[in-house]
Amino acid sequence: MNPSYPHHPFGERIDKAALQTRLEAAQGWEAKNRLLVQLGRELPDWPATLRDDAHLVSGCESRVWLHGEYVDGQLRLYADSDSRIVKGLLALVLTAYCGQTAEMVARFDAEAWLQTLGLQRFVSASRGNGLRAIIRHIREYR
Amino acid sequence: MNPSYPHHPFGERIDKAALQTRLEAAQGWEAKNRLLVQLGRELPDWPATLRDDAHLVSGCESRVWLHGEYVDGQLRLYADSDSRIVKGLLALVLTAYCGQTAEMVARFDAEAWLQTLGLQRFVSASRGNGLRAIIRHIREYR
Amino acid sequence: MSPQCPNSDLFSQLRSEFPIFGTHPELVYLDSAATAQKPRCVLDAERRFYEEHNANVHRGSYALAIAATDAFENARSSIAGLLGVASDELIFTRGCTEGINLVAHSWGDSLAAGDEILVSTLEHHANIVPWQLLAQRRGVVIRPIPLNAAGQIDLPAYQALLGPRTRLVAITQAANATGTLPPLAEMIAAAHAAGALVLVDGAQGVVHRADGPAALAADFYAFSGHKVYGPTGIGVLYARRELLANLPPWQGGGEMIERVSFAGSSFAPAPQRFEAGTPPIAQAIGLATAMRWLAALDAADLHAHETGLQHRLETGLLDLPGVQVLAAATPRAPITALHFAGAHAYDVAHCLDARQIAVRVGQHCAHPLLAHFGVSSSLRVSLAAYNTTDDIDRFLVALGEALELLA
Amino acid sequence: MSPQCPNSDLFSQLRSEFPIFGTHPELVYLDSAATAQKPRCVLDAERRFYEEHNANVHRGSYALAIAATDAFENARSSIAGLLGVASDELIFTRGCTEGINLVAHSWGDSLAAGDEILVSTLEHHANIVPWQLLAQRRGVVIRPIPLNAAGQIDLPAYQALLGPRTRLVAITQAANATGTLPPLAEMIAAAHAAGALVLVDGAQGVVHRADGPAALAADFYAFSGHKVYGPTGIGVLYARRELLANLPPWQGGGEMIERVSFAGSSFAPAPQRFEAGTPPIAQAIGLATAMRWLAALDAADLHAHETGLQHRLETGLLDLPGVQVLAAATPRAPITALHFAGAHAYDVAHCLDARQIAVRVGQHCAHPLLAHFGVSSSLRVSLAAYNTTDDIDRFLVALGEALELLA
Ligand SMILES: Cc1ncc(COP(=O)(O)O)c(C=O)c1O
Ligand SMILES: Cc1ncc(COP(=O)(O)O)c(C=O)c1O
Repeated sequence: MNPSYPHHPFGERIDKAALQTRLEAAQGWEAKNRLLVQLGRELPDWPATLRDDAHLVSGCESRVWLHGEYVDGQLRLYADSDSRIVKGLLALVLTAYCGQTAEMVARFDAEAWLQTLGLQRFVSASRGNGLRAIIRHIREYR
Repeated sequence: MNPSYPHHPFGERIDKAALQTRLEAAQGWEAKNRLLVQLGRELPDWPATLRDDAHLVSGCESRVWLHGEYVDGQLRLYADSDSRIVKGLLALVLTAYCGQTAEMVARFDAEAWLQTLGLQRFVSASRGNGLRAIIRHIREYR
Repeated sequence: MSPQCPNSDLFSQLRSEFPIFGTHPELVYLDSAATAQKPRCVLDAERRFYEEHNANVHRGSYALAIAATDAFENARSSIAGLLGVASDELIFTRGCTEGINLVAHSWGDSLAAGDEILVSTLEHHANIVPWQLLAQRRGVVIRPIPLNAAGQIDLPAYQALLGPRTRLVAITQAANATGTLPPLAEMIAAAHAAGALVLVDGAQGVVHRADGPAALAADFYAFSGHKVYGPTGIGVLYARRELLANLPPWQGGGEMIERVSFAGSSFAPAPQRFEAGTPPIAQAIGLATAMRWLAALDAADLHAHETGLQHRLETGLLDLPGVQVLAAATPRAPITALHFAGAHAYDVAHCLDARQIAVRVGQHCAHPLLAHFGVSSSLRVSLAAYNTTDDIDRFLVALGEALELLA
Repeated sequence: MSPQCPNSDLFSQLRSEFPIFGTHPELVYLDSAATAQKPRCVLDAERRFYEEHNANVHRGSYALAIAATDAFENARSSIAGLLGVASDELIFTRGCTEGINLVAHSWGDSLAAGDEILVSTLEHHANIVPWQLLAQRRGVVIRPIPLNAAGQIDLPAYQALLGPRTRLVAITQAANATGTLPPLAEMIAAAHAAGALVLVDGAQGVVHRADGPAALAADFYAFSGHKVYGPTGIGVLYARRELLANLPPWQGGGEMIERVSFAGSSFAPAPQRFEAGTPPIAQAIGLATAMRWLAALDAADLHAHETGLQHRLETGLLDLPGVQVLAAATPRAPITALHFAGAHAYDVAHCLDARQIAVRVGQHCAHPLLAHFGVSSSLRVSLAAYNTTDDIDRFLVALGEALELLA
């Protein structure tokens, strides 16, 4: 494990089922927003030195930095953003992908999952660009 | 008088009042069309040698040839077209202008007159181009 | 009519879907090649956009803007699906003319002096003048593809014109002035074999459910919304993805850029790179609705209906003296161009107009084609799905009387 | 509000003329600088055209085509009248962006390498990128007009840039990203004194009843219909008659020609020479309706209403910590751009969206201007006639809560 990327609980301590419960409890868009902000707070900021162009995912409205690598066949994934809400979204993405095998990463339909969580707004043709760019990036780690 | 342009009765034997009576009797567009065709027949064709570019009025849907000159201060006007209906219209124009002084030519509002005759269709922005080009031409004779 | 028109009932009901015929119940509209009338669903779709989703596209992050962007991009993918091509191969333009001009600039400006473009004599000015302007800019040579006596593309002459300098063949899917259908399949295959690209002007094709760009293997394909039952102010340019990827932008502005600074700007990928500024949003949605409406008609029924009416028309014309159908012997779209031995086409149209019969008269923005036939103007009858046998019969009666009056 | 807004009753009734607010009664629409909502009369006018007069223009000789042409040309003269210019000085385009591109090609392509165009740093990309593309084509030099610390045009620097090679000054009537109103009168006078032409981007001017091209003495003036309560897919380019008379065509096709043959073509006079192909007919009619609707509002009342709302907004912002108004000290159109010390503008906009408050966030197609302020994005509130004090109050409450949540 690379010590320079801050450790985060998503995909480990916090799993998809736990998040699903929390998101379902958040009724309505405003409550979901609050929850995303809260999740974003649980995702630690990266040190400024890592927030560089090499980690930047282009195609997002706010800046998103991403790092992934496979260790013993399992994906380790780290992410950061200058937007709190996008960080919340990244927390969801990390939960879905961290610790997964390459095959599962290739197969998992993150957009559909976010839809079931009531976050279709982030998956639409216009907003989806950022999310899609992130997922495309994740799928390219080897 | 220039003998090469065929003599016609409009503005002489046939005056505005006579035409007005005939047009008012023609109720509806179809009847007016018939009358225009008939008037057109009363306007003799030009000899082919005069149907040349020098006499052509551009800006008309069909070809229109025009000649005018002032003799003793009165306008002599001759016209021809390859369209029967336009010839009918030309017959009206000749009636309005032939024998008039330059001052009256400049002042006469042919479009308004045609409107009162129920021929507004020829005066509209799109159809009017041809008629307007003819009137502009007539006003330029000196 | 029944042999030619298996579904004439279905088609006679169509008329009621077009509000204009409610306003003008007596209107015999035979000028659909100039612009088609619009079914109610198209007008409703455009209005619904303004009333429910209006926002600018691609730039907003609020619900309304997302809905507007989705509606706009769904229109694109819906049209792409109907044409059998990918969404990112479709550029929204103002119309067919702008699409061809886009190609003439964005693709054409990379040509070298002496490169050749073959342009057929069947073309509308929209597929002639942009190439002439390009020729002036770049020294490109325009070679007219001649017609044979029947008014059809002279195929041997065309083959002879194709050469190592030929970069593009510009050819219509159907001649707007005579309806003539050129032998597109042969022509496109020959062009490709000679290493040239092909631009097909689909303005008169889409409305009659002709083959789309995929089936034709066209490199570029342009058409207008207003001629396919859609709104004015919208059109589509298709270009093959590999071509688009390498084309520079033509117009500059918002949407088509990635980054702008005074030091230099970088451009977005296709299709956005070619859609500078706010696009015709409501019109794209209206066009997609129109094309879905058209696609819902059975293609074979539509063809039988339209050609059946044209057959009835041309059979009826045989009874009238001095009437010539231009390019009569060529395969034709449901467009019939008439020339009269004894009457001026304008005068005939005028008489028809008095009976609310709308036909086009003149040179139909196709001077070279009319020049080929040696006529200075013609009267054109063009048909669409909403026309009826009654339209044809009223036209024939009125034409007969007009010719008598004018004789 | 009453001191700033003498007719707030009248304006609160205006909202009911906009169907979108019937569909979304809770919508707080603060993104009018991106696109304005449409009053019912505009939607009715467009629809009425399709239902009663639809035909192609300029080419038909039957009653419907004459009515369509008259409606289209009346739209042109109606708009010309409102702008105080002649009908034949107005070209219909797809929008502001296309108008500027037309000038950059038709006029710009006659420039020589080394000729200079001054472009202000306030500009929307639509008034930057076409000039950059021209620079690439012709070796023309683009000189940015810098801003002073307040975010206003640096007039002495501008004067110093004007020189014997200056051919054009491209300047907006109001900066879309900050609302800043540049000192147009001085700038235009100085440009003319230096022998340069001036293109004014009126995209954010017309909607607030700013001076038109005649009052400004602009040589070129472009704007979009969709930002002035009109339809998408339509815009207007004004150019002085003497300029137009000498400009070559840009796009080729129908309508813009006099004669076409393969030996060469001759072109129609302006404005037709610049309107190749079927124009956006219904949209032109919709735009004329929109501009007449706008002209029927009292200009002073409208100004008082919009600036009153902006004053209420900016007064309210003073109670919120960490909120900066960009270019606050410059005279501004009713556009207010915000930067937040402690929150990402996207996150704020997202929270507002949850309450149906629509604002624009990002770089507003004005990268150089945002770069000037050293911010990567801002949140923009832009106002129009239909906004109400309630809109402002709901925005302020929601903004306060969003900043708290995100702190
Ligand atoms: C100042 C300014 N100029 C030009 C434009 C471009 O207008 P359009 O996208 O309608 O062509 C805009 C629109 O955002 C603008 O605000
Ligand atoms: C064959 C053909 N090509 C191009 C055009 C031009 O279409 P638009 O005027 O809609 O741009 C037309 C329209 O008349 C046409 O018939």
